[in-house]
Amino acid sequence: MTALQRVFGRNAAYILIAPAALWLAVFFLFPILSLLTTSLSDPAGNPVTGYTLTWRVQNYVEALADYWPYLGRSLLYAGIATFFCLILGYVLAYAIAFKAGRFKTIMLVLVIAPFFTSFLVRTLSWKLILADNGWIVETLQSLNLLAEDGRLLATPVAVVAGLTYNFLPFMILPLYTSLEKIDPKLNEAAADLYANPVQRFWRVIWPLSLPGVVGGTLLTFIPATGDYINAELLGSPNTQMVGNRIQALFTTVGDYPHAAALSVILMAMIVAMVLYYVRKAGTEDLL
Amino acid sequence: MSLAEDARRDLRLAGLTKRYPNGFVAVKSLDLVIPQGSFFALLGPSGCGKTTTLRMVAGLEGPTAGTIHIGDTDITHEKPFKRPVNTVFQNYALFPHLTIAENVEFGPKRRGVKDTASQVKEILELTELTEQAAKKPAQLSGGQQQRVALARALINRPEVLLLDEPLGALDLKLRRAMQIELKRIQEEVGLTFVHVTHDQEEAMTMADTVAVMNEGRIEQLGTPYDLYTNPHTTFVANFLGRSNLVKGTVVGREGTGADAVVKVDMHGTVVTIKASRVHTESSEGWIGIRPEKVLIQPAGTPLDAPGNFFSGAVVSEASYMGVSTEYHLRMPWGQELICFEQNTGRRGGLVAVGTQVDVSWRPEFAFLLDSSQDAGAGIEEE
Amino acid sequence: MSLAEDARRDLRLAGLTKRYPNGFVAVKSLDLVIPQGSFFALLGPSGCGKTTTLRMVAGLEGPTAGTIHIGDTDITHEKPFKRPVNTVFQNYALFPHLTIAENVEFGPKRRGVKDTASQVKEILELTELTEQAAKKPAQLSGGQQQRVALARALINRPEVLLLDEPLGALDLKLRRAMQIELKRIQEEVGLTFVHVTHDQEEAMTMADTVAVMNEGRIEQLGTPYDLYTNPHTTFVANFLGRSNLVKGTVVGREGTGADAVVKVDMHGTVVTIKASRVHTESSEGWIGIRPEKVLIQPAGTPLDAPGNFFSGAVVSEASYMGVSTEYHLRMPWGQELICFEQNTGRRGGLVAVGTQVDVSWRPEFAFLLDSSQDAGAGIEEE
Amino acid sequence: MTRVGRWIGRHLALALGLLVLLYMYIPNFIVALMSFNDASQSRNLYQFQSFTWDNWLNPCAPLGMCESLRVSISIGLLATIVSTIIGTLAAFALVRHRFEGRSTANLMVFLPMATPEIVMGSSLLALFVAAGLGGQLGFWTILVAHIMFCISFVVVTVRSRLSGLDSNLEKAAMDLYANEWQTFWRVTFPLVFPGILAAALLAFSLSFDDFIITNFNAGQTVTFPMFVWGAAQRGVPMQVNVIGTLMFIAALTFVILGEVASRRRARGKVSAR
Amino acid sequence: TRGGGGTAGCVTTDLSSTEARLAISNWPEYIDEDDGDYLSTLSQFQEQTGIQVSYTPDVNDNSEFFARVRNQLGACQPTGRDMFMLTDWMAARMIDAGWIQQLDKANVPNLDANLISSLQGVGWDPNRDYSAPWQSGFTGIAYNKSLVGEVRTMDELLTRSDLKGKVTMLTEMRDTMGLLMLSNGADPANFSDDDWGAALEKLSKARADGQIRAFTGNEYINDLAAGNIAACVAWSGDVAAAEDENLVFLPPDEGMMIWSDNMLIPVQGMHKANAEKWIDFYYDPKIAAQLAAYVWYVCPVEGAREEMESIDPSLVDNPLIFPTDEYLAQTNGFMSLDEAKASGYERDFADVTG
Ligand SMILES: Nc1ncnc2c1ncn2[C@@H]1O[C@H](COP(=O)(O)OP(=O)(O)OP(=O)(O)O)[C@@H](O)[C@H]1O
Ligand SMILES: Nc1ncnc2c1ncn2[C@@H]1O[C@H](COP(=O)(O)OP(=O)(O)OP(=O)(O)O)[C@@H](O)[C@H]1O
Ligand SMILES: NCCCCNCCCN
Ligand SMILES: [Mg+2]
Ligand SMILES: [Mg+2]
Repeated sequence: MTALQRVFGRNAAYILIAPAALWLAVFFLFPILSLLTTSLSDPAGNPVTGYTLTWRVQNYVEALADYWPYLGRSLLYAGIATFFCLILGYVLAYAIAFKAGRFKTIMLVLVIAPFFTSFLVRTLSWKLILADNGWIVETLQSLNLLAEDGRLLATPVAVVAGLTYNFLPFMILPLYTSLEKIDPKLNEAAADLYANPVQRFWRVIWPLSLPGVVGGTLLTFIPATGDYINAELLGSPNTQMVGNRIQALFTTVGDYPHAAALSVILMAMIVAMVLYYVRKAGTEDLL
Repeated sequence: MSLAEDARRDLRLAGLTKRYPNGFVAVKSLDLVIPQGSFFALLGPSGCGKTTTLRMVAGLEGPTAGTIHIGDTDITHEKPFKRPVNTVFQNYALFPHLTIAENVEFGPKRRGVKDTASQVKEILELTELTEQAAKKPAQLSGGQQQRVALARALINRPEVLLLDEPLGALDLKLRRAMQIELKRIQEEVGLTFVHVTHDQEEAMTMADTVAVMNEGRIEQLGTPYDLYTNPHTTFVANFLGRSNLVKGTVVGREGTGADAVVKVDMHGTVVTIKASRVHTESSEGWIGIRPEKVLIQPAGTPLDAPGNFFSGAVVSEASYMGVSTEYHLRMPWGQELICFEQNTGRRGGLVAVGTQVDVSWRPEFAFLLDSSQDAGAGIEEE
Repeated sequence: MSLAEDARRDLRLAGLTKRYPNGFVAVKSLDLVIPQGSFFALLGPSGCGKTTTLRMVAGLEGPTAGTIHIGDTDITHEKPFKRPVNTVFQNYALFPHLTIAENVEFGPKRRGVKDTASQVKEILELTELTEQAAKKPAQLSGGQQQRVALARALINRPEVLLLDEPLGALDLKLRRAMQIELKRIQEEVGLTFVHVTHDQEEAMTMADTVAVMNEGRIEQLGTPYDLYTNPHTTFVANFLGRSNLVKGTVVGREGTGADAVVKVDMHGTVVTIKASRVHTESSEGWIGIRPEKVLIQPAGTPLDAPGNFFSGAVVSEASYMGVSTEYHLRMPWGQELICFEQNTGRRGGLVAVGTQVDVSWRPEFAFLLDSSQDAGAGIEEE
Repeated sequence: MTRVGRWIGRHLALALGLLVLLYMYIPNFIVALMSFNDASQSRNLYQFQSFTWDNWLNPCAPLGMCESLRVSISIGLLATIVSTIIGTLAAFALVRHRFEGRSTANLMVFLPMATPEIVMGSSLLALFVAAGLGGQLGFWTILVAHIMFCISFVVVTVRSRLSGLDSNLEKAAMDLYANEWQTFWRVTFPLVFPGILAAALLAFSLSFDDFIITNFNAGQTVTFPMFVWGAAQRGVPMQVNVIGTLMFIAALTFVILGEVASRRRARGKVSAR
Repeated sequence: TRGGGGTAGCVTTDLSSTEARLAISNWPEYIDEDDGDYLSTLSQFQEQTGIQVSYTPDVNDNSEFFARVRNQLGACQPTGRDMFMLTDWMAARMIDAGWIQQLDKANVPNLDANLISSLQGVGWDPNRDYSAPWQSGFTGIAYNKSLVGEVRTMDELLTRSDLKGKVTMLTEMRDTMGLLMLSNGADPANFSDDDWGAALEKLSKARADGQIRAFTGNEYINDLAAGNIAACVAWSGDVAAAEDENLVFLPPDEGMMIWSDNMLIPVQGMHKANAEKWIDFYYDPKIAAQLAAYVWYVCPVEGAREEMESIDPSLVDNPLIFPTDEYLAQTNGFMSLDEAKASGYERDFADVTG
């Protein structure tokens, strides 16, 4: 390849990525830079008069010291929810990709359609279903799966269930797209070579769907970690996630520097985990 | 059927039918017994249903009707991974995420074989893939990929091995070498091979039994020699090798039993054909003669051939083909006959186009086919 | 080069080299001129770099070094869609989301041809796919898919058509019919065809020029007849058809110019080989003789063959192959020679294994190769 | 194995998948049910009280609700279109090209997902105000924000489809005279389409359902989730359930019509031959 | 102007004379709506004045609303609104920051004439130069009588075993902490850090015991009606307007909190005169009564009670709308706090609630 061509080839990539890069640079990176400044400002200021940048790294230390349990809880809840999403999502994505025949598109839309009903309305419905004197709780109680005064709402179970439910489509769609392109002939070949359905799954389908698994887990885990609405609506004071703290620091407390510092910590942590995960999953290619 | 036969693990297809969802019937009520340990070749034109048949045997396609047995076991609805059957896929179907070695050891690993290393090494050597062991399928040439498909099935030594054009992408030399290997393995272990191929020479040299398939049905089944020398239909006559088919009128039938013969008038010459080689009841028929049985000699020079003799033919085309030359001869009655002549060098050059030649063949090699059949069956119209 | 030659649109590869990212060099500094309007065949063992070469010509793979010209135009770095080149892919590469008809009309549509219907109809008829027009590729048999690949490229009538085993999945009849079509189209429009095939007969009958490729290099290039009758290396001798290679010692060189000959001692018999058929300078060499040139006769009966004559050979193997029979002969010096004999019916059956036979061939068909070369080159070791 | 056993075996995956789908619809059944709820006795109680058609007869009765729905749908559609286009382009660049700054670009893509919404919403607002747009907050600033957070989701979704796609088909297209543009539209796009469709659906649902970021940058514009959120403070009007159900029905009708049309087109083509 | 917000020079020309428009942000469900023959007060206002009102119920929470507009207000940019309604302490904060325009008293004669005496002379705006109460309300205890017996005190709420895990409190720090200080015998209108500490201690113990299920915004009312919670800290109007006979609102024995949401005109509100017409309109007793009959909050307008006779006589004696003096005697306001103090308390409170 001549040098000229190389330059042109490279330009093609830049031209393709330019709109997204510009948009994100202006409307995301720029604001995030101001967030960084805030995170290093003196918390003695207030939202009315503003804050002065004093390069106060202490904010980070304090935020971490005060709120690390929330960070841990967020990662835990999001991790569990992602795991459940992966299982449920895989089942459905697999069914759509390989079993839905000509109803593929319809089923795909069916996956997303529930989310056209407002988030809050759905959550209200869940609360109705899981209510303390609703039939689910009462059934569980009569089966002794739940203590007599036990409940589902305002427990970690409810928060994780809420996260799982609300992020499910974010898992299903990437999974579906990469499952759908697997040649069914490969599954047949594996069957022909003595692989039972379980082996076929783990040896052929799963490795070939890894791009979707990685994509789906990212789309689920990342936003779930920063989420606070589920904990707010379905949880109790004991199930608050880091998002709730950031929210509180920003609005009611009005302590922007610590809120910003905590946000930056959260983001950094997620980025680090994602990089590690992607390395581990052997799909660096995707990043 | 005798007890001994029952105990054998023959592959038996009965009334096997496949209708695809779009309504097309690819295989039409196929009945076939493939004896255990035989090398069975399935021949037929493109799209006649060979792959579909194999896929049903492997369990990858559910039959619309009919049954599949191995010995006494009904495997019609058995799951593919529980069948003692392996397939070399026409389109390879290699696992793109696994290396060549991993592709090959896939089967043994699934059956719980612990130490596959030596087996893999051996089969990769056999298929000359040792150097490719660590590559991914996408990095291989077409022929190399095909050999991986072969190795991947072969390593399992299944009771029944289905080979769907396993050597099509290989050059002649390699193909011959692989043929010998296949044959050796098959005989050594007594496996049943069902082999789809477009290489007639391959089918001829390797198979115990050949079936010619056409439009979802078996047209004729027999040893390669039988099929070639005594085809029962114009389709088989034309599809397996080439044939000259000349119109003839039956003028009489004589003798009985093994001695029975039929006399046929062919453009003025009466030829005698053994009853076992006659496959028509009607009074008209196609007299078939293979091109390599047609002998020629420039008019006037002596022709060493006791038998039917025609003079007045003219060479209309001559093509050099390495081992032999193909001549087209325009006969006095206007038809063109084909003649192959080995380039032994005896003649010291080709017979030139336009030369008047005498033509002869030995009558015992002729066969008589039903005149209602299309003389062009099995030859693709241009 | 004359002006007239310059104006022609020959395809010229110079120093063409391809190194894959993993470091493997698949094509090694290839130099090749393929005259405009010729039917060029590229032969070679699996993995020797044929597909890679074609892909560079089509612009689908960037060469590591070297240039590609059509006439005076350097197309080395031209985009694929700007080259007057089309390809029939070895693995078909059919568009899975388009019907057969849409696949076929893809090229014309892209070039802005308005009414493609009649063209498509015609080419589908030619490739016998009319009935499949509305199907998707996944619903076709292997051979049908290959024909779509062929039709899809052919419809464009490009200046240069690259055919990568375009007929490998077709049965013999259909293959022959397609060969005739290909040849007709090529001659009619004067296109340049570069044809990769494993069917030697196909290469022989169709190509004006054949190149034999081995390990990324061209071994020999010439007309099919030249290559077959006068191979320059043991690789070509073995790869193209089959050869008997017998050790011989040069005992003298005589004459000059066209009359020059070389005398070689072969196990006690001195044979004379034309200098133009001698490809070694050393005093030892391989005397090559094609199996179909080897004539046999049961010992004692007269043998019609003026030339080299050996008695004391024994038939060690005989295989019936339809048109002809292959015999293996154990020679007095222990070597096995191969002999083909056409089944003309003249002999009234095969020569039985164990029969003592006399062997002869005409010396003008022998060739002499370098003894430093491997007599087994081009034959796959087992 | 019995016939029944075989049938179950063959359809097990589908059955399980449908179960998951059913699970996703549990709240929607409640929503559909509630759309017939007569809540006039107790507005706060989100429980079925008595049956009525009223909500369906006057879906727009709650003040401002239908206007907010219109706003949300317009923003959703626009944000989907724009983010799907530029996100898809970016996915192509990231999968198909090795260029300097690629890993930076990758980081940029998933940082927005890692940013808590509240942070993103408020810092974006600060940017708009700094740019002197404080008074113009509304439709366009919401749109800009939505496009911004949808991009990442589109990139990740399309990328998982694109990676490992057989590039030989694109090469075949180029060989058949299709330039880069035609190759994209005729071959790549149809092959990647399921991924793009999935991405678009995700983008729409993200945009349509977003509350936090929108809330910051909406000015006085009210989107549907904002309306519902506000209304929920004292009891959701039952018409919200009607809208929820209608949206779902509309989506379904849309695909089914599209499917029918494309099938009819396909059939028309065949018979035309 | 007051405060240090630095927006002193941030004056707008009033476009009211040329533009008959008015943009208002208010809490949800805080105004009556047209319904069949019933003509809402808002429609009457538009008809009478010819002013086109763009009314948006987008204030859900004081702090959150503050976060949404503080950038614009601080930068002297329009928020797109001519008026919004905020609770006392937030109103004070904004006025203090200099972000609120002074009312032209001449334009709001009804305000001075009809504002009930209990709402006059608040510390943060003694003359009501900057604010006009929209509605007032009480914070007290609510319980579901179909589930539990009467809950009379905060101590009962925080300790009774039949309420365990079935109690919610408000995230509004001033409401929850105010009631807690009252139950400790402290005065929320004038308390010390020790008082604060003791109340917080009480709260955090209750939380640790699992007595408290959640801290909520307005949505507690659903859970209360649904039976997920049995008793809670609640706002008066919400419980009354829920029209569920099982739901009871009552002042704790130790007293309850009172608050108002105030109409404010931000500095960059460009239709000040129109906004003042609005204030004056709603201080007409007849209009005020009509509004109160719908929202069930305390009506800040003198004379509305008399007008109520003709609208809905059953509401005339409802203390939640027209509290008597002795009813008002048990109410308390919350001490005003400076930025730093407020932020510190909010942080303490948030640490317990989250
Ligand atoms: N992407 C790749 N990376 C590394 N090596 C490759 C790659 N593609 C092909 N090769 C190697 O290059 C060599 C030449 O490949 P090529 O496909 O050109 O062979 P070919 O002559 O067409 O063979 P065949 O007749 O089997 O199709 C082979 O040895 C193959 O393993
Ligand atoms: N999925 C399908 N749907 C509809 N028709 C199909 C399908 N698969 C194959 N066919 C048709 O069934 C017939 C038989 O196909 P099959 O693959 O068995 O042929 P084949 O004998 O293997 O041919 P080839 O030698 O070309 O590989 C063909 O005409 C083909 O078009
Ligand atoms: N639905 C109107 C509720 C108004 C509540 N105002 C909040 C006051 C907080 N102390
Ligand atoms: Mg086939
Ligand atoms: Mg190749």
